[in-house]
Amino acid sequence: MLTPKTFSGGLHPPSIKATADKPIIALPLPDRVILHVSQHKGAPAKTILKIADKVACGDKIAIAGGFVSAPVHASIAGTIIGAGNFMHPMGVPSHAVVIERDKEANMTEYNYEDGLTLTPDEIRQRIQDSGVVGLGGATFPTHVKLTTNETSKLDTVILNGAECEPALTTDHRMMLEHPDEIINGLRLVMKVLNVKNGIIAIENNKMNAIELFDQKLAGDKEIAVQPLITKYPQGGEKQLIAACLKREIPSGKLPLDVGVVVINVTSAAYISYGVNYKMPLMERTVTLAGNCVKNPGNYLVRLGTTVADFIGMTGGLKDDVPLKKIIMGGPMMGFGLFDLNVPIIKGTGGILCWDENEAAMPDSTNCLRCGNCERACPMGLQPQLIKKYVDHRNWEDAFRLSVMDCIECGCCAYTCPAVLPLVQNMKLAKHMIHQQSIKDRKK
Amino acid sequence: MTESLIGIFLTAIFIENFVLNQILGLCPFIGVSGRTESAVGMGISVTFVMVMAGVATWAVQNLILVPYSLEYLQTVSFILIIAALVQFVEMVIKKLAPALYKALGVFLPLITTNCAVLGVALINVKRNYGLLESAINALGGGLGFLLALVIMSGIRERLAISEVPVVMRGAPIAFITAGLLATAFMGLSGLI
Amino acid sequence: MIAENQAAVAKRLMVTSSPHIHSGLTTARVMWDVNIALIPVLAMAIYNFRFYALTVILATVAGACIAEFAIQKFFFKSKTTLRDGSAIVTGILLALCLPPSIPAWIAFTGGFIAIAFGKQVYGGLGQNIFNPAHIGRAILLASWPLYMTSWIKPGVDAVSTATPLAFLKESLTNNSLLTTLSESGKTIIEHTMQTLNISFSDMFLGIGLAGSIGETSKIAVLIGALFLFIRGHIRLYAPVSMILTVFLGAYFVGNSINFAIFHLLAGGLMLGAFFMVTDMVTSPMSRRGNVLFGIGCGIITLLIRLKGGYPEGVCYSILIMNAFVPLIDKMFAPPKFGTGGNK
Amino acid sequence: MNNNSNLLHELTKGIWKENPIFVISLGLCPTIAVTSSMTNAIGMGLSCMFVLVCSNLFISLLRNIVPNEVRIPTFIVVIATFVTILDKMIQAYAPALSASLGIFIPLIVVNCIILGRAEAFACKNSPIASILDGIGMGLGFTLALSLIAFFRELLGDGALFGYKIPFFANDPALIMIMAPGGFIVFGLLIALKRTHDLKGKFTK
Amino acid sequence: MNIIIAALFLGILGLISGIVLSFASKKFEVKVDPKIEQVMQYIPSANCGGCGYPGCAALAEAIVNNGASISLCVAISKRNADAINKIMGIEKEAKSDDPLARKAALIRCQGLDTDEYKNFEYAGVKDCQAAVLVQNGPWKCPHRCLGLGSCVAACPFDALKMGPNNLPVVDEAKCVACGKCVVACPKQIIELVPQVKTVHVLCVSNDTAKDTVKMCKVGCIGCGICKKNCPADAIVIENNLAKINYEKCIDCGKCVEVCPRKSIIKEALPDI
Repeated sequence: MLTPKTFSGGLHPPSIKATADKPIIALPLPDRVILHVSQHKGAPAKTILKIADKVACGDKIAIAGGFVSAPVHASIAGTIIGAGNFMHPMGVPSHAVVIERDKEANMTEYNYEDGLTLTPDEIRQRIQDSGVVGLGGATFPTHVKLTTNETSKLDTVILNGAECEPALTTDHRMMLEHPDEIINGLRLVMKVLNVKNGIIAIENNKMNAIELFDQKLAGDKEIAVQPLITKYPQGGEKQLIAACLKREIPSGKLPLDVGVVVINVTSAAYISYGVNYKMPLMERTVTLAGNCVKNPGNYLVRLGTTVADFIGMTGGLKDDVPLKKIIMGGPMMGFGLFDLNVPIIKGTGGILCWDENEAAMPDSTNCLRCGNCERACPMGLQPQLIKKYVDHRNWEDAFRLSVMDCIECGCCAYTCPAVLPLVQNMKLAKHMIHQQSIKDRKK
Repeated sequence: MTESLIGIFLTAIFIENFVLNQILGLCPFIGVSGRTESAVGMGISVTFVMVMAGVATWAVQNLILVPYSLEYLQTVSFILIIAALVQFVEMVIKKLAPALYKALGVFLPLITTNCAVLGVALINVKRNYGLLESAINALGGGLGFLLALVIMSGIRERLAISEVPVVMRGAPIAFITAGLLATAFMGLSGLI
Repeated sequence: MIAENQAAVAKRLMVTSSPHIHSGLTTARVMWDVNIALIPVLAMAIYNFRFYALTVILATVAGACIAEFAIQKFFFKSKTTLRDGSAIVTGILLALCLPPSIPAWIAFTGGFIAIAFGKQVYGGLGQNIFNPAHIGRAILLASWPLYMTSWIKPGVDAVSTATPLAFLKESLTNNSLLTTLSESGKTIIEHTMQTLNISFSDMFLGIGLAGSIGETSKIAVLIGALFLFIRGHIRLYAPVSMILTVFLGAYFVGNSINFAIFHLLAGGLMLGAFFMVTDMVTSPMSRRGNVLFGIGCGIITLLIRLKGGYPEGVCYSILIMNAFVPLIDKMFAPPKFGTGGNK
Repeated sequence: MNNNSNLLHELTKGIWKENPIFVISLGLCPTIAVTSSMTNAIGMGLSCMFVLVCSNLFISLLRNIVPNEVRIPTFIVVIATFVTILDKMIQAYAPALSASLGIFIPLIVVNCIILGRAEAFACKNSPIASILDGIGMGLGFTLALSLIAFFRELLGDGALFGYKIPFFANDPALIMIMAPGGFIVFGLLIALKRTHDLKGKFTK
Repeated sequence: MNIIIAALFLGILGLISGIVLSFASKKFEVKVDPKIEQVMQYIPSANCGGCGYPGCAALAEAIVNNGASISLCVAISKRNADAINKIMGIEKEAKSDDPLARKAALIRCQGLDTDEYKNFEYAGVKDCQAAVLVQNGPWKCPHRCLGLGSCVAACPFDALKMGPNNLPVVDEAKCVACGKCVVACPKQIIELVPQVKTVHVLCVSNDTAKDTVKMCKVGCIGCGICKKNCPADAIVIENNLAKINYEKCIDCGKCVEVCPRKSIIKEALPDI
């Protein structure tokens, strides 16, 4: 095992990974799925089917709406019964297709073909067709990362198995249960990019995964397993590269600019399925946790299953613990839901059902200038100062302080003794500056 | 001799700070302490003019006014000299060093009516300082002004983004802060 | 299935921006921890100066709390923040740097001024530029110098005496005494300590020595500081650099280790370094900034002690450096990610 | 418009509505430097009023003769002349006041109120109106100075016009007659004036 | 004798200064924007620094180049200030003859502050845009006024206040129709409308009638009854939303009476 490494800044939120030793359970197919055309970063996909069309499992229902975009596939076989605006998990109604399950339909069969024998372009095309996006939560279409003219600059592919969000354990379980697919996915990506150096980066609170990969990759010259000292937000692309390779991505640049491509471990597994079996992304693993659910654990669930159905299929909520907050994603970066009839999308890594105690936050007070936020910020920003500029609606100075570099990891707000809504202020500033720059461009 | 010059110099900067102790030059102190960059420019300009004015007024006082017993023209002649000096310096810098003018020149007109400049001339006369002492006192006074201005600008930049109560915002809090700053600098009294 | 869940969610859900968890470290907890850390100092103070100390402490805390409450309630019409304990911290810290014999009404006024002019005019906790407790003390010292410079010996009855630093200052300006001393080969420190009948261990433990309420016992201060350090509320860059500056400076100036140790243990250096310099609101953010801040405090302290008009300079040195904090912060912004700098 | 009420307005506006210190913040140095006692404050205020009235009158008379380019130097010379006269007068008739006001008497030359009024008012208005403006502004200045001095002398020296006031004289807070006291009292008074303007709205 | 020396001295001093300065001004002449010089003529030149700029010349430059306001100057007379404004072309807003040109902001939402129409209780930064970033705001209706007062904060004239139902209220006497609030509102609810008109549609929802009914009690459903009853033909229905053409509107208030949803209101005539 290599010596564990880490990055500068960040912090140690309490490790509440109670579901780490719960094996992934495949849930039954839902009766109905809602598939949004916008489940990834970039342009929304374009629907190609209409109401009453029959679809088989894995059929494309929407094609990529641009280069930075990904197709959407039917996750169950059935009939399209609705298309139009449905509530998106982000709270804004957006275009979606509803499929009702045909209970008679047969499962689609997928045949194995060794992906490593294909040419890089073929592999990339298959990845693109499978609709795989960054499943760690960023949902950036994977094939875009693999399309570059500057392959000469690239030297490393990092598989992101840090999973630093407290409470989420899907990547951990994927690594334990599907290590071969993950390694295969990495090899496919390395082949596409013609890179000879692969790193699987795993935080050292997942020792069993590190040991498993060490064992699987013993003697491998190209791929190394890099343990990381557990720290949040190590799973962030920039922090991960800084931790593994001591390279810092300058402001406004991409991992590519320092010669690295980062892929989430679960994405790697689905790349393997997508290339070897031509199986599109129709399902994903979701961690269900929190005090309010009867059976917390890791579940394999079809995309488009509503949160209500999902919780119901796992056994439902406890009767005696009133639900206070539902979070889609992790406790640090996830977002609260108010409506359980929103579907699970490609980026959903967890559903947390919290009771009053778990959801409780202390009241805000004045900033004490303690500097905790500055020390915690992995991007070297000054959250307290930016917040003051935002309070005075001074977007220029907020911009000057590089608020656009903020990765919204939540370290500052987590550690702030005044419990200030720092991240929300950052988001607001980023939004306003973004809008301003759009306006300027239009001029 | 050297020791007493150093004494005059340090006293003028820290102990008898023009702004915080002598209470001179408050208008620009409150007016131009909004941003550190302006404060530095203003401070340097004042220092420059003060030294020149210190020397020029000494010359007029001791070479013309005293020999011809015209001391009663002190005020009139000093202010005229300072005004002319400032204008002259402004024009010279504007032509010869546009970059410097951009940084400092804009502050020059403000200095005519800065009572710290006239003040230093009057104090020099009152204390019977020689030429060198006058210049050193003026230099120290100017640097002290610069120091107070820069400190104040740093504080005010922070206050500008703080939640200062509405009635206190701007001049009131600036004065109270100046008062507290003066209190803090009282600790240096008796030094040297 | 859906209906069943909907029933469970009949009550509206809470929706907030991320992050959804918090470290649990709150302002109130920080402030009450500081109060707890002050207990050893308070205990030593009350042991040393009995009723005098108790009166002064109660008076300043009352002044501070009344100011906090009244200003927030009647002027700003906002919720009062008395409960977070910050006014009590200010009150206690002010009391700790006042002489025990000071009349209660002056102590009360000091507490009031500290909160009113040190803190509330700027908009309350976290907004102030200067350390409120020291503002209180500096204003009291300028206003009532007589009361503020008369000291008593520890004990039940008030026997007036001089603090070690005041005695040293007096001796340093007494030329004939200096010549006598140099003839007899005794150092000035020995002379001071013999006359006042104290030893270094007395100074460290705070036994039998005059001084302001909280500055006599260094060990009590260190215990409190250790507590704060373990709780993670203070960082040692500023206090250690301040103490080191004073120690080394005194060593080189006095050219004797005793002189340096004397300056280390005399006066309010420890109290100031660990409880005032570390005040989050009025100290710089960055590590380098804190070191610079500490060194500045140390230099000014030593200058005032050796050359200035006052025997003790900790309070003024911290106030003067407080004024520089915005500039120091501007100078040492944290290095942004991607620029290669290290934190 | 009624001519009389107009002139009355010129006289009274300086006292409250356009008070040179509290409203338009001009002439700050003497405001803080000489207000440690009521005597000094009133002495300074009246001195300023004298210079204001004289220079306003002269400048108003000269307003149509002086070319625009050299008006500022001319104003300064006029003001400096009257300041010198004043200085000599005070030295002769009130040497104690002269000693305590020190260099602040000659510094009236650079007091922004005087040049400001000359520029903003006297060089455009009739001599009568200019005199009234000078008296009004001078009164406003004097009042403001006395108000500050009232608090400072009472609290800092326990006295008014040098006469000890019982209770206050027991243990006066010396800081009030030093520089910091001046800054703080002045800051609080502007805040008070603003509170009045904002009708008691302290926070937004 | 003494007087002669004094006069001589002052005269010579003035002469020397004058000669040196006039020589220098020729020798070191630098072209400046003539506008700045024009402005300088009217600026007090007291150089007091009260405006926050380093001296009068700097203020003049800021006025000409950065659009600073002469009102910053504390010493200037009204006549000179007007003269400067004239140079800068900022004259007092000319009173247009067209009464429709005098506009004021209108808050086009009258959503009720009831829990029934809320998705969740919002807690966080008190800013409308910030609330939109959290699950699109707490209200079911995506067009509803968020009631966090971003427009109030944006108004430089103190013409907006938060009123009942957490909706902002416009003080038409103070409103100068600068449009800052229109930009500040993330929901595009605020519009500038002629002050003389009193009949307005207070809804911007272009959702279908079915959706709107679910989300609001007083939202326009685009039923068209107002359009049918309008004697002046001033109402059009676009995207499920009634719109008044203010040029045609005769302020009769007929539509107010017939609107089944009470989305159209007639306000009391402002005193102009």
